[in-house]
Amino acid sequence: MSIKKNRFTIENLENVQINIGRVVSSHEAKESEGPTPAPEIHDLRDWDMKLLERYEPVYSPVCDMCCYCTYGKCDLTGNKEGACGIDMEAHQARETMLKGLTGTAAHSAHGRHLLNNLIERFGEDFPIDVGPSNLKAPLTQTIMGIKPETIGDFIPVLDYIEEQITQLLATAHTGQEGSALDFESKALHAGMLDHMGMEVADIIQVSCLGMPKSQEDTPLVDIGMGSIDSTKPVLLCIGHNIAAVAYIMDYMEEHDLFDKIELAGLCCTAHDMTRYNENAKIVGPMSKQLKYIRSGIPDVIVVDEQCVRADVLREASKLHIPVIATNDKIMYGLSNRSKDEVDDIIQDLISGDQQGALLFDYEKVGELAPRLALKMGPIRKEMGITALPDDEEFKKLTSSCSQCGACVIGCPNGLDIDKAMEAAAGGDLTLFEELHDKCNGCGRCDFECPKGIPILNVIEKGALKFIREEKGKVRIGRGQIGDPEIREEGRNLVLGTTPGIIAIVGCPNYPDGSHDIYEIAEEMLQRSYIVVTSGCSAMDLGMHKDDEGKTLYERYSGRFIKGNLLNIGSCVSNAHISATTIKVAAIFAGRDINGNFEEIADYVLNRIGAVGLAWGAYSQKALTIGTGCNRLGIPVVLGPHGPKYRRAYLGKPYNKDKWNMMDARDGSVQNVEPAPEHMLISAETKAEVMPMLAKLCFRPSDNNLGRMIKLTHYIEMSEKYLGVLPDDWYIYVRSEADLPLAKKEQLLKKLEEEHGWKIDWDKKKILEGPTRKVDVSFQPTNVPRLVKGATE
Amino acid sequence: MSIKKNRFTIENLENVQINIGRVVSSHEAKESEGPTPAPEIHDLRDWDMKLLERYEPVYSPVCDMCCYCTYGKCDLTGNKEGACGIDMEAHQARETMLKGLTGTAAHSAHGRHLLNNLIERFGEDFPIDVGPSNLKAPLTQTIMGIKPETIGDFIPVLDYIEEQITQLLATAHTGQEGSALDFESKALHAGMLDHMGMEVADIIQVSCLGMPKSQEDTPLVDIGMGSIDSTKPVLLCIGHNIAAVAYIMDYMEEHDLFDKIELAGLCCTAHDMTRYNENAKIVGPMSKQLKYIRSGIPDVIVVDEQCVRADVLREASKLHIPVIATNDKIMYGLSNRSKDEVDDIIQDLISGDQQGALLFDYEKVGELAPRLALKMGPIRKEMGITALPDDEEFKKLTSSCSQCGACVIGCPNGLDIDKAMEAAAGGDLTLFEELHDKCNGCGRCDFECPKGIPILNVIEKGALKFIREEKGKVRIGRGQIGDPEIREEGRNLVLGTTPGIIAIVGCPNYPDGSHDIYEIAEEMLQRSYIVVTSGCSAMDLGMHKDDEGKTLYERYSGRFIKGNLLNIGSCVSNAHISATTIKVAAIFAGRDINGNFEEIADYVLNRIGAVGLAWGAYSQKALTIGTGCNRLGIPVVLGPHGPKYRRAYLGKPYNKDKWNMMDARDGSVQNVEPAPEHMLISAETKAEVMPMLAKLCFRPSDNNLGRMIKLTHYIEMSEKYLGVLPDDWYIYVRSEADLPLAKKEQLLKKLEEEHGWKIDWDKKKILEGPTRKVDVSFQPTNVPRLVKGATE
Amino acid sequence: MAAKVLDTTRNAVPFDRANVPGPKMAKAVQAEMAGKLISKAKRPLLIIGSAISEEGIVDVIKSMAEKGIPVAATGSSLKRLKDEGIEASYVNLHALVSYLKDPNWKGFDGNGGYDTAIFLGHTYYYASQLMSTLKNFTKIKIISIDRHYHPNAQQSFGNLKPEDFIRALDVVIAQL
Amino acid sequence: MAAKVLDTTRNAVPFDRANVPGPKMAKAVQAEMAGKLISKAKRPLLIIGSAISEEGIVDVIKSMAEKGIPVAATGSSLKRLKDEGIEASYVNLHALVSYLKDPNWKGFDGNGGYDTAIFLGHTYYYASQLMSTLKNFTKIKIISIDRHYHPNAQQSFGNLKPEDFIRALDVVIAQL
Ligand code: SF4
Ligand code: SF4
Ligand code: SF4
Ligand code: SF4
Ligand code: SF4
Ligand code: SF4
Ligand code: SF4
Ligand code: SF4
Repeated sequence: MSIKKNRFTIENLENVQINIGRVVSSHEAKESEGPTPAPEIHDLRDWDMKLLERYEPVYSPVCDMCCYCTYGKCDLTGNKEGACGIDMEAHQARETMLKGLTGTAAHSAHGRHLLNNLIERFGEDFPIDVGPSNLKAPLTQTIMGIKPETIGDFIPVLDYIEEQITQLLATAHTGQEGSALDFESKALHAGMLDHMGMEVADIIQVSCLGMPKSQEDTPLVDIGMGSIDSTKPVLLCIGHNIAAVAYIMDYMEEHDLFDKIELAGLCCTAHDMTRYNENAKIVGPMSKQLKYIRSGIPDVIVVDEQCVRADVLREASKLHIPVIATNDKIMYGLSNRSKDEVDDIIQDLISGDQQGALLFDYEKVGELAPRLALKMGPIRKEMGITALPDDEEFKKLTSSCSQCGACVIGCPNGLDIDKAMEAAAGGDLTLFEELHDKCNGCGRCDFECPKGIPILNVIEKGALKFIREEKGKVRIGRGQIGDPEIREEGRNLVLGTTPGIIAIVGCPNYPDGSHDIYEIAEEMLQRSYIVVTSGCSAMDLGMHKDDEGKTLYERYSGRFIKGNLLNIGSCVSNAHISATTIKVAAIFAGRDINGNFEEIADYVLNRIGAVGLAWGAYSQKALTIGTGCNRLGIPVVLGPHGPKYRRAYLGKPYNKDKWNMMDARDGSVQNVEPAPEHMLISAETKAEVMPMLAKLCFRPSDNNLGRMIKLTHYIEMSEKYLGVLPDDWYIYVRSEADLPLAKKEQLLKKLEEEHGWKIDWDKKKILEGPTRKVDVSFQPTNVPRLVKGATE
Repeated sequence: MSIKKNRFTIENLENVQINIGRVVSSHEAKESEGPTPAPEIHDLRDWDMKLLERYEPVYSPVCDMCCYCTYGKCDLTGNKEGACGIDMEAHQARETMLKGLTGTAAHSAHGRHLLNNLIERFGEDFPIDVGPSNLKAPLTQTIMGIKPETIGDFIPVLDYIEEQITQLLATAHTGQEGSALDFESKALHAGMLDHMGMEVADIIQVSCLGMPKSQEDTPLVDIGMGSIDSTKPVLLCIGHNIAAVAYIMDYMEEHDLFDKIELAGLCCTAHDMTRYNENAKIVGPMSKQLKYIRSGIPDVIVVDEQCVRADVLREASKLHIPVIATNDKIMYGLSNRSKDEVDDIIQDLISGDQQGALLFDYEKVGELAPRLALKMGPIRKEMGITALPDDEEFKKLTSSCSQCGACVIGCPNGLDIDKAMEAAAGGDLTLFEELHDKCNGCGRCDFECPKGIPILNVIEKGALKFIREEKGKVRIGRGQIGDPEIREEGRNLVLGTTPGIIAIVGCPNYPDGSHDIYEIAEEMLQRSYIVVTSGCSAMDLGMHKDDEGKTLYERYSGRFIKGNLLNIGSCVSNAHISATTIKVAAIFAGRDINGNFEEIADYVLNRIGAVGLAWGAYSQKALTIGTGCNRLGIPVVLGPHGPKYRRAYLGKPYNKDKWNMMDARDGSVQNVEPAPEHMLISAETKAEVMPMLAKLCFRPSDNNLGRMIKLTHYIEMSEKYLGVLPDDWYIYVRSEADLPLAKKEQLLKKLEEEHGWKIDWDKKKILEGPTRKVDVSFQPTNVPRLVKGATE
Repeated sequence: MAAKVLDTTRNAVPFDRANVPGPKMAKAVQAEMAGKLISKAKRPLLIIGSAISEEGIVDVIKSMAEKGIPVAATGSSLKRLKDEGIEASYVNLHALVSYLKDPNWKGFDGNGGYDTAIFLGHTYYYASQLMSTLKNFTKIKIISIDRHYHPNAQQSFGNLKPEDFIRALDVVIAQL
Repeated sequence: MAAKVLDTTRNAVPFDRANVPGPKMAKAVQAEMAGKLISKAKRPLLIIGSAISEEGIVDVIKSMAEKGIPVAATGSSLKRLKDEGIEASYVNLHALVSYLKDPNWKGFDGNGGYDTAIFLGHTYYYASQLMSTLKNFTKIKIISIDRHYHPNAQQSFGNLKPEDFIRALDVVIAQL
């Protein structure tokens, strides 16, 4: 039987109605809730403080002032206090917390919106199905202590998240928290919530919308501006939330329109569109947004939420592209047409009377968007509307440039636009072709030119040949890692024989174009790391090809074993990456995860060599995802724009007493190697990042073979990319068995000569030197209560 | 019978438990929910757009850059776009929305914390009791469409608020809303939510904690640094949330400690302490915080949340004052001692081993704080610990000043510290005494002095004589306006014969000291306005006396009728001020308020002459309170720091077509006088603000007598404070009956001569001129669907 | 005693330390140049605030008004100006900047908006914030001849000593 | 052709327009003075980033290293430096600033921290942000001799033309 959320009356209880919020299955009721179910801010604070003691927050203000309240602005330079008594450190921590919280809210609000929509369509009792897994919602279970079975079970999860978000947001008010460390604890809390919010959003869409469920061999789809057939009407969807777009695809399916209309997505909506229907195509990540609009190719644009440029309506209107807004978060000042007839709306948009329409009736959106595309397509193609200059204008514009450099100072990446203009004026387009790849399409340069040159358009025109060739392949987002895969690979990860999981995620704010993450991924794949990816990064990885014209997705398959490349899905699918570490703890190590965040994070920190790389992270969402990883014990590396997030968590390897750990078997303390060395750090170049990733995969739990493999990669990549044997390689050596085989002798010599270690050269054994010995049964922990026999 | 929130099993439903979230009374179930119960962001957007069309947002950036994400910082000067495509206008709207939302969160999170605490203590079914009112929760009823009867009924209210806060916070993420107007609609939504959050917080504490319930004759309590007997141990509570402090007062009551310990409050906690127990004393508003700590008088400090200086622990520790933190929002990095014995904690604090303690067990807080004060008191008095210099040091310090002016530039108010130093060095303290009143005690100057002079301490020392005299009286916060009072006064308000409600609220960031609001209040009271007040302003009003040594509270009584002064209570009590306007609509005009926000706001905007004055508003809470008033149709005036909130809503009286209104009787359109002229505006001085307040009380619904009274005050205050007859007085004249009696002839002449109106001098009647005639049955509305016979 | 050379461009840092709005901040201007800029304006508006008690300021306003520059009396300055017989219109400064932003505003004389806003005698932070509106959302020239450096103006004096201030204002007037 | 006079203080605006941190921004410094300040430092550290492909930079680093200034090779600069035979220690720049903040850090040579950080050859925004850590949380002197103006340094060149840049670096070296 099924009882729905409802009100009903029970006999003999007069004048009383019972409001049933949620029907609890007996299974759930019996489930232990664990030590910290639905933790409040302070419940996991001890864990945070342990992390923060070792990985100290380091602040890099983007601004020395605070402008929160009318006591200010206040000048906090040099860690001075503002008028409310806050100092620079605490303010930076607060600001980072607030920005991260905005990211948490973005994901959770997306989850709530989608859940409301899916409950309306499928009912609260629609069962969760994520593929071959008993452990379906690892984050939810670890944080909340409940095991959701239906989508309605996520209602109290979101209630909890929203309550905590409100509590956290309150602390960003003037006159609340005064301690930087406590703001960090709050930021970590926000990060944790974020992962759960993402988990909710992705699980419900995977369950209800038939997206791939832990499927390793998902199909490949086309990606790239060059892959869209612009002779057809082009319907472009931008954003992250599939709710409205699903109706469009349903309508197109029902009316056989996939042949007649190119349905293309931009940003994460694109991932989710392909997960829903493989006939959809992907234009690319956020960096293509303005570029693609300016090309004039889209005939209709549908926006939902997140990572949608604020100027979409302005830009689209200039090119007569109607915009349909579908979400409270982005309304662009448009009139709400939800109650109007589709035909009337189409009429208003075709005639240009209205630049766009706002609709909350998704049935109507589903019908309107394709029908409108069919009408607008021919009209717009006829008119040949584009913002790009023609050849003659291009010549004129590039020649009018005075090389003043204003645009260069306006460009966030300081790209040499002036030089490219000069070269192009002389007929040489190579600089524009190079620049195009590095340009993230932000459009700031446009506002700076005293000559009024529409710079981005000129760049695009200059690189047009190149852009037409922009075609690649992306493997459709697969969703979670299934329990069987964990069973197969868990051991290798914990012992280190699979050298690590490298999660290449986040946005396209790369320092030097997207080619870098392609090279990084390729290098790590060749070295048998598991590379998982999502969001914009997953798209950009599919844009590059090897000499044989193959993308990485075509070269590497998608199962969760060493040396494979897994596209997890959209931004919200990132939850499955962190959840994977929980699954290892639960399935491989048999830990009880229910409401047991601290223990699981402690496990992950010390045993699972997973590292996140958010090389182009720009967003507050990426920030909070990273911070959430950190609370769970997963280190994260950012690109050189990363310090603008204001805060990193850095370890000090030379500070030996920060690296003491307990052995859970007896509480004895061991001084361990700094593994992982940092929790949140940035790097300047791809060459710097590769050995860093290898190093951050070390874990105290590595067995000899695992450590040997990891050390080999660390040393090899250091030598390859930095030209040296790293000067800290030896501190990761616990015995000769840890040494890379091929270099064993050579390294033993170094240990003797340069570090004064004692070597038994007959047996090729280390006699003295290492901080600690390998002990396969060492149970590293940072949490006193987890020591055997400890009483809380 | 009573059913509690619980799980229980129903026979015959195997394996099923029913989770009862809330028991709904039949009464509630029958209540109509109205047109927009629990509105989402877009549900009230049409109303917002109507407001914003007339009262255009005007932005005054405090910063020309945006630093939200790592694409930036972006330079938006001159309304340029940032890298995400947002322009300066939309960004300023977004930033203002976000800051306001922080305020909404602060109140709502406070409400949630308190509700959890009170439910734990009193149970969900504890009935709401706010005094002689049937309409107990006007905001909740208007917004949610439900009529709460028990404190547990507020659970879904907070759930809704938290969900909406999360939705709104999401929109502050990069790549969401692109329209400034839509960000304003979101800010207005946040403001509305804020008022409901405050209502929840205050109603539950009034109901459960025995605070005055719509009581007009509440007792007077002492206020001022001079009113605290510093020979006794002094226990100081700072913040806003009574939850923990209530236990302290219970403990003191039980143990007869009110004679032995001075229990003093600072900020709104102080208001609520006196509402809970009239033996508590009030030190003063937020501006006294640092000053009072530096005096060294407090022996123990308990902090809860909001408007607590971030440096309380740092400052207190220097003076050996232990600090007890009691709330997730402020933990100062202190160890959580919740599970420790009170005696052990006392020991650690007395010995100085620990600077403070964090406790979530309020029973323990209740015992710890007074016992600790009893111990610390004698120790600290013995040692005579204060930060203030003695006479000799004072001389030395003031003489060491080089009059470099660095402190003046560091001071947010640009106070002439250098001159005061110079005068004091020469033995003249008058400048310090003046400066002390204008100084908001922010402490920024301390960080700027190249000579290392602890400036604030010097100021305090210089004004010590003055400070010792700081004693006043405050009438204890009364809570809501009761239904009988509304019945008595509603008609006068709507017809204008009571010239208006002036709500003097908000923080102490005054441009020129607190005396200004005293003078404003006095002037308005003398003119028979109803003056309501709350929070820091309510305190500051009690600090000043007339020639006979009487405070305003002693001179004016507290009933809701013209010419009275009502202290409503703490910040969260502000909800009752806005709720009063709803009560008028419901009780006097018989409007159905359930889930009917738009109609009620339309009513308030056009008929109720209420104006908010937040002269010293500094906080994000004050911002959102103001914005919430605006959505409800109540104009607000800010002091000169106000433009730092970045946005105002200003009407353009010369733009005639913005002032068209419909007559709800027949839909006919009338061009009306600009009343109220603005929604959110600032003023430079008290002299400017007084006529402005009078003008903002005009409403289209004023009858002749009402308009005459209002016009009289407007003209008189203009003449008194600005020296002129205002140049727009005549546009408020609809007929000769609107004219101030005493000046009728003179003004008629002006109408004829200066404005070309036609006058019948025999009858002293206006024949031609006014925009419109008075029509007592005119039903002004801005909402088409409210026109009789309109179909939605 | 020889008079020191008056340099109104010195000490051009925001009078409120943290009032650093961004890359575009006022050029420090010499009094003579400020006067010239004002005299060249087609539709100047002299905007007076409530901080005009310093000796000499009102005389300066009077001179400027007599040269035909219309005066907006903001805050509570009107009373004082009236007392001195200066013709001025009361307007709230916040409202005024919103009118100045509006291309349809007809000005105090009904002849249209203004191209140059001259600020004098204001509460520092108040005027600074409202200049920011004009700076970011209008093309109006903003000239501050107040005693403190205003970053949100286009041209501003540095932070002046009181005595230099009045001298500087005299220099300005001499150019009109 | 007579060589133009080298003025390294010109064009001292943040190379990223919006990189305006607040009231405290680097003084633009002449090359000679920069050299003097460096030569006076007790414990200087030359911090090199990955942007050192411009002709002439590596030679300059070499000269400075030869004058005894220890070199921290951040980013991926080490390979290039090694190739040129320059002695340097690899360190990640983010980690380095956190070590510099730590009074207990013993430096690369075990003899303690550094009193002067000299920045050269960096990705502009990356170095700028990490200078901000040093600026706000340490007493270390920050001297940028990079090609672009760095507001978070104490002393910095303005934005220089490539040719002036190398000339300026030569002037710096001449002072060591
Ligand atoms: S924190 Fe950001 S918005 Fe505020 S002053 Fe600094 S750069 Fe401007
Ligand atoms: S929050 Fe504090 S530091 Fe920030 S502006 Fe307000 S008083 Fe200044
Ligand atoms: S659009 Fe490209 S070139 Fe222009 S400023 Fe942005 S990143 Fe630089
Ligand atoms: S701003 Fe314009 S003129 Fe100057 S270099 Fe760039 S493109 Fe050329
Ligand atoms: S990866 Fe980043 S840029 Fe891309 S869609 Fe997600 S949040 Fe946006
Ligand atoms: S949110 Fe937009 S304007 Fe702000 S820093 Fe990011 S890209 Fe720039
Ligand atoms: S403490 Fe008083 S004098 Fe000092 S800066 Fe603050 S307001 Fe000015
Ligand atoms: S900063 Fe110090 S020395 Fe300078 S004027 Fe102020 S008190 Fe005197």
